[in-house]
Amino acid sequence: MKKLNLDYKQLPLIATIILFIIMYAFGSFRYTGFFSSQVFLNLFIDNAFLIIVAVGMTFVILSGGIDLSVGSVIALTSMIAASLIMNAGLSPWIVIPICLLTGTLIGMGQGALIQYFNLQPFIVTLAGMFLARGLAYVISVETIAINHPFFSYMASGRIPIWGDNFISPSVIIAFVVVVIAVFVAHFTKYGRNVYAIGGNEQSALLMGLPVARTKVMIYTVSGFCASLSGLVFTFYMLSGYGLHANGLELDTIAAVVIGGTLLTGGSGYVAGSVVGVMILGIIQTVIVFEGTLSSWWTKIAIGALLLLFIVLQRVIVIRSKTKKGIISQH
Amino acid sequence: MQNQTPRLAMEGIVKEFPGVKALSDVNFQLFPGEVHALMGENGAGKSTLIKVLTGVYSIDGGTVTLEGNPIHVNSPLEAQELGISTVYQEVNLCTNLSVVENIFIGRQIMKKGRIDWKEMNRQADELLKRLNLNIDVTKLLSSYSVAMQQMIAIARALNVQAKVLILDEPTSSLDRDEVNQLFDVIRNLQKEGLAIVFVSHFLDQIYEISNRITVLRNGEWIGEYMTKDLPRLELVEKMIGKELNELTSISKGKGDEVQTEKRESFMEVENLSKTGNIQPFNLDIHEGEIVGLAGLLGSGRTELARLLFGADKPDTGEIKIKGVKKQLNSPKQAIANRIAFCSEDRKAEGIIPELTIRENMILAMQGTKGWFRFIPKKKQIEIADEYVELLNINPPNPEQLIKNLSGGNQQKVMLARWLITNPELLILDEPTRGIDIGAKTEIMKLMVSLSEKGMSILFVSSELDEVLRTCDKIAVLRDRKKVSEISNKDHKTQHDIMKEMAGGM
Amino acid sequence: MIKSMIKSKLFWPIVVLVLILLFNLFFDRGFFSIEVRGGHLVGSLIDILNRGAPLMLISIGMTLVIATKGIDLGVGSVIAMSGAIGAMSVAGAADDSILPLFTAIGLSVGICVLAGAWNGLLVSRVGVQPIVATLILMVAGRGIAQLITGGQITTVYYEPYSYIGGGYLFLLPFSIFIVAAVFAIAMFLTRKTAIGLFIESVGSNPDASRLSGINSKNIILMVYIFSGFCAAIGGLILSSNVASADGNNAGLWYELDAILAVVIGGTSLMGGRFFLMGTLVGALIIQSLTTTIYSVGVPTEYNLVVKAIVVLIVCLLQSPEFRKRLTGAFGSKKGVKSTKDKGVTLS
Amino acid sequence: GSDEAEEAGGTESDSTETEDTTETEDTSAETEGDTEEASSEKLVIGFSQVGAESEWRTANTESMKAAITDAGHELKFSDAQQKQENQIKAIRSFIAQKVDAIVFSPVVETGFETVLQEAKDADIPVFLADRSVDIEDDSLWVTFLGSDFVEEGRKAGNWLVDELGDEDEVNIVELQGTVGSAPAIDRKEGFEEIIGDHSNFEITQSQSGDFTRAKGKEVMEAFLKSDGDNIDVLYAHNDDMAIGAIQAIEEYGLKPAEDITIIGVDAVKGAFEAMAAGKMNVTIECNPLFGPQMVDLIEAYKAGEEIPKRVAVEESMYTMDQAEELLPTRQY
Ligand SMILES: Nc1ncnc2c1ncn2[C@@H]1O[C@H](COP(=O)(O)OP(=O)(O)OP(=O)(O)O)[C@@H](O)[C@H]1O
Ligand SMILES: Nc1ncnc2c1ncn2[C@@H]1O[C@H](COP(=O)(O)OP(=O)(O)OP(=O)(O)O)[C@@H](O)[C@H]1O
Ligand SMILES: [Mg+2]
Ligand SMILES: [Mg+2]
Repeated sequence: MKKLNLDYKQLPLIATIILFIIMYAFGSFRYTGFFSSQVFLNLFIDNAFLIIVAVGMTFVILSGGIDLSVGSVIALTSMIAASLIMNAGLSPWIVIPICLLTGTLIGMGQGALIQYFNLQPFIVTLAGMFLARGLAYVISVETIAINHPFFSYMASGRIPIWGDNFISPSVIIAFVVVVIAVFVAHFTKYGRNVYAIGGNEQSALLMGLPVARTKVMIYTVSGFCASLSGLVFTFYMLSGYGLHANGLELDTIAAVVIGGTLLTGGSGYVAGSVVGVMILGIIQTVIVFEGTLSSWWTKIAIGALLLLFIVLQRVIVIRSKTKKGIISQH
Repeated sequence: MQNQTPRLAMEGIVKEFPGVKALSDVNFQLFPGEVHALMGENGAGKSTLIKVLTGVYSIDGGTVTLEGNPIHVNSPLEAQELGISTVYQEVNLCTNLSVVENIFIGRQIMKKGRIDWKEMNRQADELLKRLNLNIDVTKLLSSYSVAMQQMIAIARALNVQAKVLILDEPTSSLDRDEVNQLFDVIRNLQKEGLAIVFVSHFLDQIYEISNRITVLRNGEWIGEYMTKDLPRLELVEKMIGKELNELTSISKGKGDEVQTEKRESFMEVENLSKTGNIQPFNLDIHEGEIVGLAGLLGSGRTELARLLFGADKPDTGEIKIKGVKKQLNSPKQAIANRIAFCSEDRKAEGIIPELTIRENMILAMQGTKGWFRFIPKKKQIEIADEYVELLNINPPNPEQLIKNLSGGNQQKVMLARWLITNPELLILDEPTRGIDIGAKTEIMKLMVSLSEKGMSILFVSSELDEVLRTCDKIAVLRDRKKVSEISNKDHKTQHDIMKEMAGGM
Repeated sequence: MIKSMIKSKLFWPIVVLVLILLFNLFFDRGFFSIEVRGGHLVGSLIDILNRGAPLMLISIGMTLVIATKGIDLGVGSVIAMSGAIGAMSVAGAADDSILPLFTAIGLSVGICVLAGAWNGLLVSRVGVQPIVATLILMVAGRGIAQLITGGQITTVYYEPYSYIGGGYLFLLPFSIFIVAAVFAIAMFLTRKTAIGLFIESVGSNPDASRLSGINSKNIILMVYIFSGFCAAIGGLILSSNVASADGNNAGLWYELDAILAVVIGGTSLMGGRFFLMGTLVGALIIQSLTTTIYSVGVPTEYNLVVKAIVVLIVCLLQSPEFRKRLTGAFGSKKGVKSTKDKGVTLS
Repeated sequence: GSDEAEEAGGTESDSTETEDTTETEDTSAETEGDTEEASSEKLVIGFSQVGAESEWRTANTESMKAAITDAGHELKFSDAQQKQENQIKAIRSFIAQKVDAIVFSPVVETGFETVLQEAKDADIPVFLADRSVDIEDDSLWVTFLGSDFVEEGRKAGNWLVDELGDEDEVNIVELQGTVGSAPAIDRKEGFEEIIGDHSNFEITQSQSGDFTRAKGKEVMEAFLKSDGDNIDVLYAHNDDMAIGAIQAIEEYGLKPAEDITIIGVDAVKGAFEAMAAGKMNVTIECNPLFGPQMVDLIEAYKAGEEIPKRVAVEESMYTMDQAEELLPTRQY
């Protein structure tokens, strides 16, 4: 009985993983060169930054909120990093904390507005999205290339795993973030409070949980993750640019939701979001390997694959739910 | 007792909502080791007083002292930290979390910087056993009924070292056994010197457990009395502010029994079941008959009622309405067949919080009329005014948002919603939950008079005396199975039914 | 009287709108002047109405979707699709017949309504979360629009087509009449039939609505269809206004502006009560802001910063907590009184 | 394909001579000869395009695709949807698929070091199309074939100075491209460079029109409203915005190309139509049809030839009076 119950809660996650495996198998059969461990690792290398924002976003969505500012915060971070390193000539050890602090403060500001003035997260973070990107433009509308040994190392450093396969330092950062987030979500009071607030904010308040503090914290963490992701993105791109990560917030939300987290809050897993990111990544990889789609068919194909995933996920979840009804009779 | 310093004292408390003065100049004293009942009609201000005390609402005037020290509570969190543990009227737990979490959240057991789930599960099990509950604590709260959730909320409140324990209508959907368990626990805590505030509309319970009573009426403080010095009748008079004499005189005109038999059957249910929820059962409901459903907590009464309303889809069996076989696959179809269902879970399945009293009332009726045959606003207002008056809803302003009403008044609006559809079969699942004694009597009377006019009623209630007083026939459920059907002709007693419920002792 | 005006959801948005318009007066004395030129009324205010027409339309549709606790991210792509279909179907038409115009309108509205129905079905029958369900159309719809136009910007030389978004009727731009008509339809459907009540009830508590015998699935389906309809007309106006169809750029980011307009107008993203009039004001605020940025000469790189600040100000003004603090800070007399309705936020 | 491009390039009659144009013609002539020999080997070419944000881009994609398949090679196409991260992912996938050559039009100039290094390590030659990258180590790519946006801006400026240099006071309004995009920045820079030397020219208003017709029209409307009678010249960073603006001007009651001189960039078909109708004065060509030229370069490289680091696309400038005649020959 106990086990079944666990399965039920994790069903969307399991469904997502199954779908990922199916997709991967499909790609491997269809395209030569797809079934290589490096292609698989590339999913992590190319999406490390997305994993990090998705982790922050998971907490926001678990609490029933949303954060649209993440893409712009990434752009702003990249811009600050680039201009401070290249134009002001500062050392990375000063620049990195400044970058992280900027994102964290933006997140905290958003959280405070949402909590203390009772504003809707969608709108506050939408304004945050305009503001951060606007500030990035104010720094410069042009792209700034970064040419600094530390950044270059982070960009092209290869950490060999087995054989010829390698990952980048960013993957390690993402991995650490995920591990910490899983721990926080399941083994700390803060993490559980996030779930409670997402389940029912009013109840959480009446149960005497520190709702205000937790909510501000949630957006702060998301801001922090966005700026950390911005740094990883900057390593990835080796440049600062106001147009970086345009529309990334929607990808992030999609990844989190595909990973089985409910937008209404209160239910989902950090690990699910990682799988969600992987699914978006593999959709792209498949399309590139296909290599024959025109620009518009690319869009249509992405939409169709998204649809396929979401509908299959629903079908798996609904069918197992009804099955469970029958089992629990005994 | 009076000479001690009170553990908690509230003086001259004032609370205003836009347009409503919910509390004016209310006093309240609470001593260690006592159970202090807070009494008043629906909307008298009991819950508001509790919310003001625990920092849910800010205070507009007056002082609060805890053990002689003035305190300012700004949030439930602060109240908890001061040692005030509260169970609010509506179940305020998170249905997306497991039972353990709901009990422990905010004060989880930590080991080496992480939550110790194992230990928490163990302690939760233990705690619930004390309340005689044997449930899987790792399951989601949403898989349990409202009554069970209410018990869990109580368990949560008991799980702290508190100075003051506040219980706002904790027993509204519990049945006798649970109430006894709870009272045992309360008496123990009382002995340990805890000060307890208890709100209930059940006079029996008040007289059983409380030492003292404070009465509120319309947000005003009426007085404080020792329970043993205040006869019931007097208490009720103080609550409603007028004399009262016909309170006990409801019961179905039992002389009509013969007539009842002759009446046509409205609904015949055969072999209806839903796997995992309720085993196959048969049930006949005649026109103008009140059928009671009795059973222990979780015996499947709600499930049975939901099947009859099409809220859940049955797996087997069939339903005949007036001899014609019908498919009831959705509430919409059931309503089209003139069936109405007033859910026990008012918060989740009843009220539409953002809408007004009027809109909540006419919703089901409009539902039957569809999108385009809109009930004109004038007509809506007429209907709403009529029912506000009939059910004595307070505040008597149909344009008030329902979420701003007291629990009991919300319940009345729910009743009104279904009465307005003028159904042939009215299913009432714990309709008197949280309703004050005056209104309860009114509702009973209404039920009886409606049934005399030919309406069939399926009445689910945890209060056996209500069931006995009104029903023609009582179906008893045990372990999700209908075990017997008792005709309420020859003066059955609560004891007879309890025996069936518990399994023929 | 004044008190009830201030309490009205419309009050603060209107204040902001008026402020933005007045701000323009500093830069352009003739901002409020309206004159007749070439047989029609011209003036900045008319321009704002005209230019804001598509956004107003789309926001009307979005309001109903949001009232059901949903969201429609697909509108931008539907705009592109509608424009593409409309423009392609009149591409080779001759000026003298207006039949092709009606085919074009019929085709684009028809297909976009289907697109809306698609969203609605995904949300109501398959049970996909609205933001993801409509994200699919947001991505794929633009692809479809480009597929239709072959990735080119198709120019339309068929005069009647330009009338939708560029024509004049009784001195005024025709698009204003379209908005008025759609708004009237929406008002009628939601206030003179039960649909409005059902939308609010489904958005506020879907379970309770179902148990009250409301077919919430159909209501949800309906609002997405309506949103598709509004986007279709908005798309036609946009495309006809520039007499061309641009699959990639038409309607880009309109969904965010529309959501913004709805929220500025006082409708909560949590569903329930909705305010169509407020939405119109919200859309006008956004349009006037855009126009102001263009005409006042804000350097391009500051555009977004200005927009962010204005959005925040509007939202803050609408927040009772913020106003309380503001009055608390300025008039200590009122400060005492203002702590009163803190409880309202809770329930 | 290839002769069509020649035709478009060949029609230039009075093009403003620039230094690299001559150079280009030499290279293309040179590579032309070897086509037969090189194409005997079938190559797999990965082409990563920016997106499909404008019809210029679509024409470019088509030209590139057609040229590659017509030459008998296998094409792996990927559309980055205007996102650099997508483009990096695409290049990685090309490397994983072990293609023979990678052609790509970078979304932005910066940030491709890492992935280009990976390509180099895998011995895959990279050809830049349309836009360049900003990397010091130029061994990471073989050559850059594309237009010079700054030069386009200069051309526009020069034409304007030639045309209106004698007037006392010329007020210019500018419709910029998408904020931060390379063509927007460069076309502005080149134009200002020329205009800056002439004190009688002044840019009075400048706003972004996002490269779209709708925005171009909307912004122009606002310009006209605030200062309509004093606008002498419109400089739009692409033809689409100019076309949108023309409609705004007409609706405002002025005559485009007469009351307001209109300069566009790209030379898309729409611009020719507008010029033929006498509503637009000039458009600076930015030729997207360099697919065949690119294929030639790839084949030449595979054949072991020396390739210059920078190859310019043949481009010219078209004025109103040429429009009528050339209109039928425009393909995009
Ligand atoms: N948030 C609110 N806004 C406006 N009025 C409110 C609000 N909360 C409560 N009220 C009003 O305050 C009064 C007291 O309500 P309260 O909930 O305290 O009653 P109660 O004594 O607990 O009744 P019941 O027995 O029905 O629970 C009622 O008239 C109610 O309508
Ligand atoms: N003692 C129990 N042990 C385990 N589960 C229980 C118990 N009591 C109730 N439940 C759960 O609560 C759910 C509700 O049952 P149901 O609603 O039919 O109860 P009921 O007879 O209507 O009683 P009430 O309304 O008083 O809760 C059941 O699905 C069951 O899973
Ligand atoms: Mg109460
Ligand atoms: Mg029940």
